[in-house]
Formats: sequence, structure tokens, C-alpha cells
Amino acid sequence: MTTPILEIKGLKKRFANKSGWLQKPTFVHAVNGIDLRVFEGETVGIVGESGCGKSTLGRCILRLIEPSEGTILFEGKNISKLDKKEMVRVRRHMQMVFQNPYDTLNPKQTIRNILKEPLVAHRVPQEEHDSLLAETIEAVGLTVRHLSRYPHEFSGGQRQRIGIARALMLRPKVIIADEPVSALDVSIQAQILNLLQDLQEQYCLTYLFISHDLSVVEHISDKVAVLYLGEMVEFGEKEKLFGQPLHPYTQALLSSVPIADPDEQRERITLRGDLPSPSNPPDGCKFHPRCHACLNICRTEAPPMREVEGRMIACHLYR
Amino acid sequence: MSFTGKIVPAKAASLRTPTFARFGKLMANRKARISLLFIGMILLIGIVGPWIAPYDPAQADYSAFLQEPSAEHLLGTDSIGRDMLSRMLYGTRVTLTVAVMSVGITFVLGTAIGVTSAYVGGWIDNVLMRIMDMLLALPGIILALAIVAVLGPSQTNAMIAVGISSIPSFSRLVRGAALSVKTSGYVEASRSIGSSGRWIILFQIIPNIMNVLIVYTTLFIGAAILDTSALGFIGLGAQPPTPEWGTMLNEGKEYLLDGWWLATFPGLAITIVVFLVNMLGDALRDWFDPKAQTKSRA
Amino acid sequence: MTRYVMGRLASGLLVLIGLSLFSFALIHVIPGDPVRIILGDKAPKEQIGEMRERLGLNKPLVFQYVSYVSGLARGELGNSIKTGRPVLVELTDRFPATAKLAVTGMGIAVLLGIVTGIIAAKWKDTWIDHAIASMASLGLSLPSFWFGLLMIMVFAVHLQWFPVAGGTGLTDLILPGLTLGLLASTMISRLTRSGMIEVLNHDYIRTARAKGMSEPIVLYRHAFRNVMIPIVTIVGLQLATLLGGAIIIEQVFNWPGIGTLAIDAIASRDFPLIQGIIMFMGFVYVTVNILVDLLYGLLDPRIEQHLEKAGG
Amino acid sequence: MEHVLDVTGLTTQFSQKSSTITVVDGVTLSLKKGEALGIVGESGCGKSVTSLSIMRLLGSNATTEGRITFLGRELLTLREKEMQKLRGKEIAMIFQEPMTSLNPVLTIGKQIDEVLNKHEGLGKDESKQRAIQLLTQVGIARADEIYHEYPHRLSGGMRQRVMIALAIACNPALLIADEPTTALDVTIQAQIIDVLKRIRREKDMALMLITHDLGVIAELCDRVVVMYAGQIIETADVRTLLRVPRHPYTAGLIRSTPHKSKGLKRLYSISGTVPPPDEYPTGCRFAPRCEHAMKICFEKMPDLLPVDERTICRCWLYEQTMERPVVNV
Amino acid sequence: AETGQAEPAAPTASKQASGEPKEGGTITMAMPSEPDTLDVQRTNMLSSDTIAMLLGDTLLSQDPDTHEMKPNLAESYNITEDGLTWTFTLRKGITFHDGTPLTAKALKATYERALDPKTQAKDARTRLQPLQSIEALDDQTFVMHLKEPSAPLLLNLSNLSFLQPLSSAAIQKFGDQYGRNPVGVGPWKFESWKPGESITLVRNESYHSPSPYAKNKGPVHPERLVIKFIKDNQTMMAALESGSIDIATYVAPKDVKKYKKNDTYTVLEQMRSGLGLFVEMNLRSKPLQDVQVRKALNMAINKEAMVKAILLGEGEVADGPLSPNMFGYDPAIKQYTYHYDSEQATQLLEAAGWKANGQGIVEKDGQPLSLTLLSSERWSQQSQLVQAMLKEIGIEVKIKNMDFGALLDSASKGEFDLVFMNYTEFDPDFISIFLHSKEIGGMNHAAIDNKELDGLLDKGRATVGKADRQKIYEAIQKLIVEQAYWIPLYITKDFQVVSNRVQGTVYKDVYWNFQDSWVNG
Ligand SMILES: Nc1ncnc2c1ncn2[C@@H]1O[C@H](COP(=O)(O)OP(=O)(O)OP(=O)(O)O)[C@@H](O)[C@H]1O
Ligand SMILES: Nc1ncnc2c1ncn2[C@@H]1O[C@H](COP(=O)(O)OP(=O)(O)OP(=O)(O)O)[C@@H](O)[C@H]1O
Ligand SMILES: [Mg+2]
Ligand SMILES: [Mg+2]
Repeated sequence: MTTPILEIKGLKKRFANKSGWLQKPTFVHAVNGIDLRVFEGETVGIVGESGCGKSTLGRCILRLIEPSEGTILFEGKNISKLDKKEMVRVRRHMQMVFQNPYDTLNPKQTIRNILKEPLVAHRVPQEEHDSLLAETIEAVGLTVRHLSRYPHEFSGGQRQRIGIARALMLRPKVIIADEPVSALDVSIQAQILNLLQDLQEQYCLTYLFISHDLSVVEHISDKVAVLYLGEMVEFGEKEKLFGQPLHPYTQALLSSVPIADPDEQRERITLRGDLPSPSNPPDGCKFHPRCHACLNICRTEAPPMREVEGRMIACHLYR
Repeated sequence: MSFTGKIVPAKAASLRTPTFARFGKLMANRKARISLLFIGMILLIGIVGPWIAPYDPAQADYSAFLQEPSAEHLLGTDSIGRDMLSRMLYGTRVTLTVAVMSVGITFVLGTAIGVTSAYVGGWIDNVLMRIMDMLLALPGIILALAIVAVLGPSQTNAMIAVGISSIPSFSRLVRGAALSVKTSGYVEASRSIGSSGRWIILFQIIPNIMNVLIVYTTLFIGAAILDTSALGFIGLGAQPPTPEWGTMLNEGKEYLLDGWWLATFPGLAITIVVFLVNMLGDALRDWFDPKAQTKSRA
Repeated sequence: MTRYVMGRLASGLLVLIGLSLFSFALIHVIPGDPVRIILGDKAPKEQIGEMRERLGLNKPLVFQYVSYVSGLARGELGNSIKTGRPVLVELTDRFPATAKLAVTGMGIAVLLGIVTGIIAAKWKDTWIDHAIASMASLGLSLPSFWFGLLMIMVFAVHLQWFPVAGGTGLTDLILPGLTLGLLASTMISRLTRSGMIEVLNHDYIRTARAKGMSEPIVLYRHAFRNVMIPIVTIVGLQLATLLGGAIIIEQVFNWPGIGTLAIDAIASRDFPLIQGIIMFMGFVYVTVNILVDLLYGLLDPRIEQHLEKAGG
Repeated sequence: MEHVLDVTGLTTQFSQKSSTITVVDGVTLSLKKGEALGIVGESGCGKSVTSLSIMRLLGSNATTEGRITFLGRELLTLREKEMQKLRGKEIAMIFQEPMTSLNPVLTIGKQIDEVLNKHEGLGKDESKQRAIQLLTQVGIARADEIYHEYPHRLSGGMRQRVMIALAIACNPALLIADEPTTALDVTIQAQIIDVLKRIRREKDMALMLITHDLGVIAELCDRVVVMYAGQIIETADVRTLLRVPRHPYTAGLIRSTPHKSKGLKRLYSISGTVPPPDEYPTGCRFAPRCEHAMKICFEKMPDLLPVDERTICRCWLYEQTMERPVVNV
Repeated sequence: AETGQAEPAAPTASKQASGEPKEGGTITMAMPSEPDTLDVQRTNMLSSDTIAMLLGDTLLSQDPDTHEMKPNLAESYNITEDGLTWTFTLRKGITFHDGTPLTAKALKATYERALDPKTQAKDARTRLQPLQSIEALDDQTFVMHLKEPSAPLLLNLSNLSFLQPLSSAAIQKFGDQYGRNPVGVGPWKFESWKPGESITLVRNESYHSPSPYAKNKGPVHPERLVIKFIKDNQTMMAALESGSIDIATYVAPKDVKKYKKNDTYTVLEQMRSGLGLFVEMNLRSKPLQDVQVRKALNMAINKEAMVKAILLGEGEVADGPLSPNMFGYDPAIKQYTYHYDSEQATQLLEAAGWKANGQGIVEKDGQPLSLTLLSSERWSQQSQLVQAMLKEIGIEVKIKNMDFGALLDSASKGEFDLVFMNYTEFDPDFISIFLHSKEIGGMNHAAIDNKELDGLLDKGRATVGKADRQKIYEAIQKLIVEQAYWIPLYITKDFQVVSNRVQGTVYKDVYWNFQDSWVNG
């Protein structure tokens, strides 16, 4: 088997919530022991409800925030202990696209300067800049004319294209896209999803695609990981996972999505209650208070990750 | 089918930079127009004052003490017979210089402290802010008094005192603004790219808090004029015979009962200038108001 | 909560320690010999040396600081050089006057500021808003001492409605209180206005209206309570400063408070008194700020969040 | 059946510093008793403004024209005092942002009591009882505890339930819900949809549901209005609309949801973006993005006309023929 | 005349003292500064001095007309031929406010306390320096043994409240707090002190020992005397006009004019003893070591103009180091002092090698003559005038303003060229503090080191005989003017404005006498 381009082992991130400097901090386990392997050219979707740690996972991989525990291997090399300088070199190959297209472009800079920033940061020779700029801006469906404008002159969809172009400037291998279409209208969302797929082919990209929208993830991903309260509950090939979800949470999640067809109504599994607070998670399986198939053991013991029917799953139902 | 979206014919397409574009809008603001016009006039007086002054502002006329405003001395004479109008005209330059220089001190140090504190964070932030807290605990005028007591009263020292004493509040405001920029998406994006801290401070943070800086600086100029004159009022500002308005007001307060014009003109002048500067600050604030910028749909 | 209070107290203490260092350093760089001021211009040389010895001014600085701080810890601020009385007594003698003035001034300011602020917000962009805004801007632009002098000239000298710099009685309080109140109200008025305008744009105001609530209820019950927090902050800050002595206004009105004491102390190089005043001002500031923080809790149920912000 | 709400030619404009923009342009719609009407459209097309116009909750820089008849009363000419009596009692509204729609400094109980007190004249104890009952009705466990809580202690889903409890407190004849589930997670969204469904069944009230999620519409609504750039472009019952969308925009919208493109490598996408209100083109406002655009589309605005007995549509494609167009979904 | 006074300092009284005195009422007066303490031995403030005199009394009194020392609290006194043993007999039946009797023992205790270093006595201690020992022979008889004869001390026993008898019982009782609970023998009893605001005195009902010049031999007529502290003179004037106070003290000359014309006020006017302002010239400063330059500076100042501008004519030009109303003043000084003559000043400068350069500044060896004038906020007008006047003879003056404490400090260290100074004093001996070489590093700021002068000053102090002493001080004045050590500028007058609500008030030196006062309405 080939080595995964990106491998995550036992990744944990704790946030200390401190309200005063004498106070004992409370900890939020935003990411709590996640293992993940991503192979070159794949699109791995990460889904889960708000606050389950999707963004934290993405940021930890790029070490925009320092993980508390665990290792991250990029092309087989451990990058979780690299110093700042070396990390900068790694970032050349891993880039990020953010959710909010209105907030991620500096309003005071022209598009040209925004797109040039990665080139400057990574000391790409000056003479290559223009050709790179032109090629990339056109690849995302804009033209060189747009380079001299400012972000506020663009619509949300166009800004997201610029954000994607920025991530592409260094021709990275991996792109971590944190909810890149969530802020967009349906018709624009479709444009961006198509663009991402085209670019993947063109530049041979590997995507880590974070979203809370199941249908979007289903559309774009090869593999899907479902997170719940900082832990992975199910991970597998898209077809299998969507076709026959095994984990009760995945099942509930899938059945909750409203379908735009009055005749295609299904039996819905409505979950009880709200997502528990991540600073005070329940014992045992974290999902058990809301689970419709809860066993006694679930209350006390956290289920380990197992391989079941060609996918990874953490649930006592499948022993 | 290509994924090319039709480019929205951007409204602002004809405008080269947003700053230019919005300068027009600034001038559309009545407050801005009025305040800029009058401030311009006052600056002009500050520049040409010495040439249009009818008398030497330091020249005492032993035969014309404490004369009411008259045709000869439009604003009267002071207690040792100096022409008030001339002193007021010269004073414009002095007062404005003192105010602008002291705010300059505040601006440079306050911005440095505020931005560093916000961007670096951690214990440096903690230490800097505790020091600012400590200085904030003293009324600015006491701080200024203390500084003047150490350095001795003079125009320069008043300037330094006023400048330093407003650093704590200025740097806190700057820090607040810088913090909100620091958590913005584009700073995170910049970090994700691998840009250096210096780059981020210079090209991401500073340009985006510039509007806040400009507004605060303007408002602090108003406050600086008041503070300087307050120092002058308790005799610790610019020293006679320098015709600084606060110092003149201080001299004038000795003659409140029988030389009303001595305190009235400097008092009025200070009020008017501060009023105009604050008005400009307000107008700038309106102009920079984030709501006036592209609506963010976070 | 108690932890939070402890934290605030600790950081308050830090500020005070910082201030003690600051004030100590300060008086040692201020030029001027206190001994000469104590003994006056008639004192011969030997007496000066003798006095200096007695005040411990010959000892090394570190020694002086340590003895100063250990005194502080025991609640001793030393004796005023000028009057020979304990600094603490000097302060407690003057504090009532300062407190009276500060509370009166802030009372007037809060009342006036909030009422005009709400009116201006309610009738935003009408002539009444503009009128209030102009008054407020004018108030912010007036040199406070000049304004005080004008008040004296008009109301005490010409109209003779109020006494001038008489004492600290009720009638004596009116002019300085009014001056202070009018000046301080401008800030509160502006803050109330902008706060109200902002809050009135909030979603929950729309909810209240959608529930069919009448306009006064929307304004007072739903909007104003939410504006209280920034107002309390600014009022607290101003009060803290004023309780430490409204220096300029006290000076103008010859008000026997901490402010005039401070100026006298600096002018007469009364070092222990200067230190005492600085410590006192810091103490008042820290205390009022902690109280204000606690007040947030009453005003805003989201206390945890606010405390976090304030403590951070 | 009796009409609860009749809106005719509703036009809303905002006056800005130098210009006025027309954000809602001649919207006509009606709601029968007990009916659920969905309004869909992309961001900025005027959905919220339409609903706020009906409630007369827009700021002073808005002018509203047209007729809004609610249970026989003409809302636009009603005095403000009368309108206040109506709001919350006969027309209630839920907003998109549950996190910010409740007053942070008042307890949940207080905020519900207020309505009951104002419209039903209930005293303290009675209203408390009713409030707890209402909270239980919308599926809040431990309602008597929640009654004393402040909003910040509640999750988004809980808050939205409270908002619903508030809205149905006086058994309104019409409930307007402006994107009630958009800000919520899918699992919570499903819960809220269930509550809304149940409430509607129990109270028999008319529902006007604004959303951009066709799935939610399909679950909750009987009829749908599609808006584009301030105008209604298509109206039909929900099944017809989702099955046989007539307007190219509606069809595009449906086709571009990933669900509909299941199995396809590429999604269908409508090119371009919605123009802002001050740049609406002359002619059909969708024409610049339309695959089927003809010359006339750029010149003249089509009318909103019936295409068949079930669908009303604003499109030149149907001007001559009443035939079914060939628009595949 | 033995006193040599050009203008006798007769007490001035409210001129309209007509009608019958009324009992009761409150007099409210304002003073510009608040006493530090009313323990007379631990203060040197003028305000303390003034108030303390209302609470107590002196051993001797000086006849306002003849300047003769007369008994007061002392029934009689005797000084031995060698001037070293002074014997006083106290009046009988005088008691302190706390009821304890005034005895020789009490007086002995009072002076011993002042001399005890632990007391940290200030001015009182300085004044009592000539004392060797004190003896109480019996209840009424009291002997002072002196180290050397001292003329100033005798005068001080008559004109300084700091040397008044104090109640030992009260000092014991109040300890450190005595300064806030003073007890004396005077016509007024201390009642209360509101810090920063006022001090209130009530009349001493058992008072029966006024000075022989008073008509009223019993307790004072008014019930109460309130002394308020108002620093700012404009505020004080406003308070007077609004009726908040009856008496405004130390009214500035510029303000006094209109009250002189106003019938509802009485202005009490008195020339101050000592110099209102003079300039010391630092002999450490090279150019000023040249007496010609010092003379030139003396001639460059137009003192008349200064009196006119600053005092609005309400003061006198000073010719020498002593004011005309002081003992020892030499009337002949008018002849030999320097008069304003800028031409001669310029010539003197030229003679000394200072020639005007292009910018109108004089220079020598390429060095322009630029002097730093140490001044204080209160002399801002004066300093600007001096600056302007010296500019006319080509001397550039840089004003360095500091507050008075800092000014004294810098002056002692000699960090100046010119410094403003003033003094208020009755005995001419005082000037030795500025001039005697042993005070270099102290108040002899200018570092004047002149053996002849030192000798004269020492002799002046020890000489008790009036005529001899007068000669010595005439010689001193001559020497100082010759050497042009100082630029005497002017002598001030003190003005007190009294509202006619208060009648019969007397003010002399720095003391108020309300013995014959009463409050109208
Ligand atoms: N900087 C931080 N400090 C403290 N807690 C944090 C921080 N960032 C995230 N968290 C907490 O960590 C948890 C996971 O957050 P994260 O942003 O990763 O969730 P998410 O899955 O991306 O949610 P969403 O869908 O809302 O973006 C949340 O409970 C959040 O409150
Ligand atoms: N108070 C206002 N002043 C000026 N323009 C406004 C105002 N409120 C809304 N608009 C404009 O009216 C248009 C329609 O807004 P509306 O809120 O109705 O859109 P929407 O369909 O509800 O969109 P979304 O899905 O984003 O909620 C937008 O272009 C918006 O900018
Ligand atoms: Mg996220
Ligand atoms: Mg909306």
C-alpha cells in the first residue's frame, strides 16, 4: 500500500477556557483523539454538527493552532514537531480555503497583492509572479483585469474564487477547505463545487473538505469522516457510508436532512436533546444520551474504533 | 459549460482606490466640510499669523496696560501691555504645534504598544496592559503633573507630559482594534500561507486599523489641546512669554473681574478649535463606519 | 464568582504595587528639596542637614522604598511633611468633600446624560437630536476650568445666586456640582445615544416589536437595560477618577478635596503626601472598578462572558 | 376557503442618502386559513423585507405601497397603536437568528409573560402557568426551570423553541417564520421542523415560511412562492413546483442542489450572481443569467401570469403558448 | 530719629468706625493659604503666624508711634548692661484658654520646648538661638540668659506670634494633635478646623488683657471668627463681592483700586517690611563677577515702570536691601543708589568689554551675554518685564520657571544667573542670611563672600544700642549698593479689603486685631 499523503494519529486539541489569571481553567476537548489517513488525489469529507471540532482539526493539521497531542505526517514525514521555519516550507504544500469569503480577504489590498502574498512569503522569484498570477486567476474563472481591484468590488462567489486562487498560488498538494460553500447561495455553491472538482483534476489536488452540509459532502467526497464532540464516530467510503450508515449518529444525521421532494419522505430518526457542551461531555460513548439504540455498556465505556464492513466505526453495536 | 460567473459591473470600478473613492463621500458630509474648512483656516492662521499680527507679541507697552478691545488693539492688551490679537495669532501656531506633537508622541508609542500587545499576546500583552492599567489608575492630569514636576515646566515638557499621559487609553483602544483585526479571517489566512509576523503586522493589521487610528488621533488632538491648556492653567504649560492659549488663559484668570477679554479670547479659541477637531473626528468616524462599507454577510 | 473576585483583587493589588514603585520613583526624580520647603527660607544650613537626617532622606533608595512599602503593608502612609499629620488623616479629612462633589456631579451627569441620550436616539436625525448633539460636542470642547470660571462669573458674581468658594455646604455644592455634572453629562449623553441606536438595531428589539410591545416599553425595558452596561462602565470610570479628586474643578472652585490637596502636595514637595495621594487614587480606582464589574452581574445575566472580557 | 392574508402589489423602497432602491417590487400573494405558504429565493431577493413589510416593522427609511389585507383589515392604513395590538396576537413572527432574537437581560419567563400580559391581560400567576405550558408544548423539558433562565444559558435549538412558544402564545391566525432553521444544525433543524408541523396541526394557523432550503419547504409547505430580485417569478403548489418547475430560475435552483444531481459528476449551476437592487436590469431580471434568454427578455419585463391551472409564472417562454415547456429536472 | 523710619508703620484701622459697638455676630475672613499647623513652634507659615496671634499674645509690645518696647504680657522687663541677662515680670491673673495660669514656669517650658530638637521647631527655634538658658525665679519672674547680645530677639518678643506662651497642660494632653487643638492666652479660642476649608475661632469670654492701645478692655464683641482659605485671588474677590466673606486679605494691587473708591468697603493698606522683589546675581557666573556688569543690570531696570505695571502704582521702588519702614534704613540711599539709565548701562557694559553684535545682543570674546533668570509662576509678569528690559541693553534673558520649592533648591545649588527673591521681615539682621559667607550653599544663593560685609553683619546682630546699630546698617547698605550685589526692585504694600459690615478692625504688620471690632447687622 502506498503511504498516505497525510496521516493523523491520535490528534488531540484542548482549549483552556480561562476567565481570570487566578482561575482554574476549564478544558474544552475540541478534538479528542482522531486518526485519519488521506491518500493522494482523494477528497476526504469531514462532517459533523457545529462545534464538533471540524475547524479545529483543519487548523491543527496546518498547525495554525498547536495540537495538544498526536502526530501529523505529511508524505510520511512528521510535521508536528517542526519549528516555525520548517513549517513554513511545509505550508507551501498544504493550503487552506476558508468559510467566510467576506472576511478572509484583506479589504485594504488589491487582489494582486492578496494573491502575491504567498509568493512573497515563500520567496518565489519575482519574474515568475506575473505568469503564476495570470494562470491562477484564470483557472478560477476570473481574468487578469480583476487583479487591480479591491475585494469589496466582488460578490461572495467571486471572493471565494479569489480565496481558492490564493490557496492555489503555490501549487500545493493538499488543500484543506473549511466550509468553503456554507456561506453561499445554492446557485453559487454549485459553481464553486464544480470549480473545486475541476481544479482537483487539473492540479492533482488532495482535498480535506470540511462541511456540515451532508449533501455537499456526499457530492464531492470519496471518503467521509463523521465527527461527534471531537471524536470520529464513522469513517469510510462515501458510497458505503451514505448507502448504509451503521453508526446510530450517522443514521440520525442522514435522516435529518430534509429532502426537496414531498413524495420522497422517509422515516426520520429525530435525536433527543441538544449537543452536550464539549467542556463537559458525557461519560462512556459521548453520543449515548441522544442515541436511539443505546446499550448499557454505552453509558460507561467509550467504544474503540473498529473496522466493520470495510469502514471504521466506533460503536458498541458492532462488536 | 464554463464556470465563469459574469462579473458584477462593480459600482466602484471607475475608482482607483477605495480611499480615493471615499474621500468624495467624506466631502459630502456636512460636518466634514465645515470642520475641514475652518480647520484649514485656522491652520492658515497658524502659518501666516506672525505676518499678519499687528504687534510683536512679546513687546510690552508700558503705557497701555490692560486696555479694553479698541480700534488700536482689537482684542485689547494684557496686563503688561501686550497686544492680545497678536498674541492670539502667534498662539495659534504654538497651541496647534503642542497639540499635534503631543498626539504624535501618543500615536507612535500608543500604536506600538497597542499593536504589539494585541499581536504578540501572552505575557508581553499581560505585562504591557498591567502597566497601562497602572497608569490609567491615575487621572491623566496627575500623571501629566507628575511628569512636568520631574521635567520642569516648559512647552516641550508639557507636550511630552500630555503625550505620555494619553498613551494608556490610546494604546488600549488600539489594542482593541488590533485584536479584532487579528482574529479576522484574512489574518488567519495570512498565517496559513506562512507569512511572517512582521508582514502581518505591517500589511494586514496596520492598514486595517488605520481608520481607527485616524479617528482616535483626531479625537485625541482635541483632548490634547484641552490637557495642554489645563496644564497651562495650573501654570505648568508653555512658559511666558510664549503665547500658548492655555497659558494665556491662566494669565487671564487673574483679571477675570476687571479684564474680561484676557480670559475670554483664549478660552473661546480653545473651545472653537477643540470643537472643530472633534467634529472632524466624528465625521471621520461616520466616514469610516464599517456599516458604510460593503455589507458583510458573515 | 469568588474566584473571579479574588482574581480581580489580585490584579488590583498588582496595580497598587506598580503604583507604589511609580510614586516612589517619581518623587525621587522630582527636583526640589522638601527640607528646604519645610524649614522655609529663613532656616540656616545646619538645621537643614539635621532635618534631612531625621526624615531618612540620606539613606539609600532601596532602603527608603522597602521601609515605605512595609509601612504601606501595615496601613501606614507616613506623615505629611508639611503638617506633620499622618497622611491617612489628611486624606480622610479631605475625602468627604471630594466624595460629595463627585457623587453630586455624577448624579447630575447621569440623569442629564441618560435623558438627553435617549431623547436624541429616539428622535435620531431630527432637530432635537442635532441640538443635543451640538450641546454635547460643545461640552466636550470647553476647557473645564474656563467653564468653571464662567459659571462663577455668571452665577456667583453677577447673579449672586450661589456663594463662591464658601465651604462645603449644600449651597456651596451647587455650582461646582453643576459644572462637573454638565461637563460629564456630555460623554454619557453621547454614549447613551450611540448605545441606544445600536441596541435598537438588535434582533431582540425587532422581536419585542413583533410581539406588539408599545414603544416606551421597547425603549426602556428592552433597549435601555442593554445600554446600561457601557454606561455603567464609563460612569464607573469617571466616578473613580472623580473620587480621586476632580483636580481642575476643585482647583477652580477652591473645593477642599483630594484634588486641591494633590496640587498643593506637588507644589510643596510634600513627598509622603504625594505618595499617599497616588496610592489613594489608585486604590479608589481599583475598588470602583471591581465594584463596577460586580455591578455588571446585576445588570447583565451574561455575567460570565462579561467578566471574561473584563478579566482577560 | 377564507383568506387570512391578501397582499396585492406590495412595493417596498428604501431611501438612501442619494437614491431610493426598490427592494420588493409588486409582490402579490395570499394565504388561506390553515395554509402553509413557502417563500424561497436567493439571499437578498427581498424575502425578509416582504415579511417585515407585512408586519410593518421596517425602519423609517422604508416606504411601503400596495394593499395588505389581514382578516378584512387594511394593515397599511392602520394606526400604529392598532398595529401593536395585532402584532404578537394575531400575526406572530419568528426570526432566523435564535441566538440574538431574545433579549439577553430578561428571563425567558418575563419575555413570554410580557406578551400574555399585553394581549390576553393575564396576571402574573396565570401567565406563568400558561408560559410553562407553552414551553412544554414546543418540546422543552423542565419548562418550569427554563422559565427562570436567561437566554444565554440556552442552546440555539432551545432558543428557537422559545421563539416559537412566544409566537404561538396568543394563538395567532398567521405565523410568519423567517428562515427559522437556517442557523441550526441538521439534527436540531429536524426537531424544529417537527415542532412546527405539530403546532400547525394543533392550532390550525396559517404559516408563511421563508427559507432558501427547498427541502424544508417540501416538508412543511402546501404552496410555494419563488422570488427573484424583489419579484415573484413563480407560484405553485409544492409538489408541482418541485416536480415541474416552469421558470428557468426555479428549475435551475432545484437542479443545482447536490441531492438532485445525485450520481452526476458535475452539478448543474446557474451562471452569474443575483444583481444588487440598484442594478436590476431592464426586462426580465433573470435574463442575464438565463440559458433560455431571448431578445425580448432583455427588453421587456414579463408579467406574472398563469401558465396552467396550478402554476403562475413570470417568463416570456410562456407568453404565447400555454404549453408545457421542456425544462427537465 | 533713632528708628530712621521714613514712613511710620502706624496701624491702619477701618476709618468708618462710628456708632456703638454691637455684641455678637460672625466675622468671616479669607486667607490665601491654609496653615500647616497651629502649633506655633512647628510652623513658619505666615498664615499660621497670623492666626496664632489671634489665639495668643506677645510678652512685649512696640509702641506704634515711637517704636519703643513696652510691656504687654510682661508687666515690666529689664536688660542688663552687657545685654546678656533679660529679666521679665509677668502680669498676674492671666490664664490660658484651658484654665491653667500663665506663669514663669509655663514660659520656661514653652521656650525649652522650642529649643528641644525633638520638637522639630522651625522658626521659633531659629529665633531663640541666642538663648543660653532660661530660669523661672518665681511664678511671675522669668530670666533669659543670652549667649551674645541680640537685637532681633527683643523685637521678636514683641512682634512674632511664634514666641507666644503655650499651655504645657494642653501640649501634654494633645501630644501630636496639639497643632490642631491650640491653646493660648489671646482673645480668641480655637473651635474647629475643616481641612482645606476653614478654621473657626470663638471669643474668649474671660479675656481681659488686651494691649494698652485698645479701647475695649474685655472680651471681643463678635461671637465668632471664621477664617476661610481661598487660594485663587479672583475667587477670593468674587467671594467678597458676593458677600460670602467680610474680609479679603492680601488683595492684589490690581484689584484694590476699585475698592478704594467703593464706600461699602474699607481698604487697609500698609507698606510691607522687607523687599517685595529683588534679583540676586550669581557670583559663580563669569560675567556677573564683574561689578560693572552688575551695575549695568541695576541701571537697565526701569523700576518705576515695573511698579506701575505690576503693582499698578501701589508700591514703592526699592533702592537698597532694606525697606524704608525698617529699622536701619538709610534715607540717604536715594542719593547713591542706581537709577534707570539704559545709556549709562550700555556704557558700563562696553567698559566691561561687552559690545553689541548684529542681533542686538552684547558679546565678549564671541560669547553673547545670555543669562538664565530663575523665576516662579507667581512672578511671571515680573520675569517677562525684566526680560524685556534687559533685552534693551542687549542682554538676552532666558526665563526658567519652576515652583518655589524647586526654585529655592536650584538657587541654593547655584544653578542660575539671576534669581528672583523676596523677604518680609522687621529686623534688618535678616538680610545676613542672603549675604553672609557662612550661608553659602544655603540661602546665600549668589555665593557672596565678602569679609567686610560678614563682619558688619555680625556686628549688627550683636549691637543692641539703637544709634550704633543704625550706623552699622547704613554701612551695610552702602556696601551692598556699591558692590551691586542685588537688583532691588520694589517694595510692596499689603492690602486688606474689609466690608463695612465689620467695623473697627485694626491690621498691623501681619496681624489682625479685632479688639474694637463689631459686626453690623
Ligand atoms: N480558540 C478557541 N478557544 C477555546 N475554545 C475553542 C477555540 N476554538 C474552538 N473552540 C471550541 O472547540 C470546539 C470545536 O470548535 P470548532 O470550531 O472546531 O468546531 P466546528 O466543528 O468547526 O464548528 P462549526 O461548524 O460551528 O464551525 C467548540 O466547542 C469551540 O467552542
Ligand atoms: N433597512 C434597509 N435599508 C436598506 N436596504 C435594505 C434594508 N433592509 C434590507 N435591505 C436590502 O433589501 C434587499 C432584500 O433584503 P432581504 O433581507 O429582504 O433579503 P432576503 O431575501 O431576506 O435575504 P436573506 O436570505 O439573506 O435573508 C437586500 O439587498 C438588502 O440589502
Ligand atoms: Mg468551523
Ligand atoms: Mg432574510
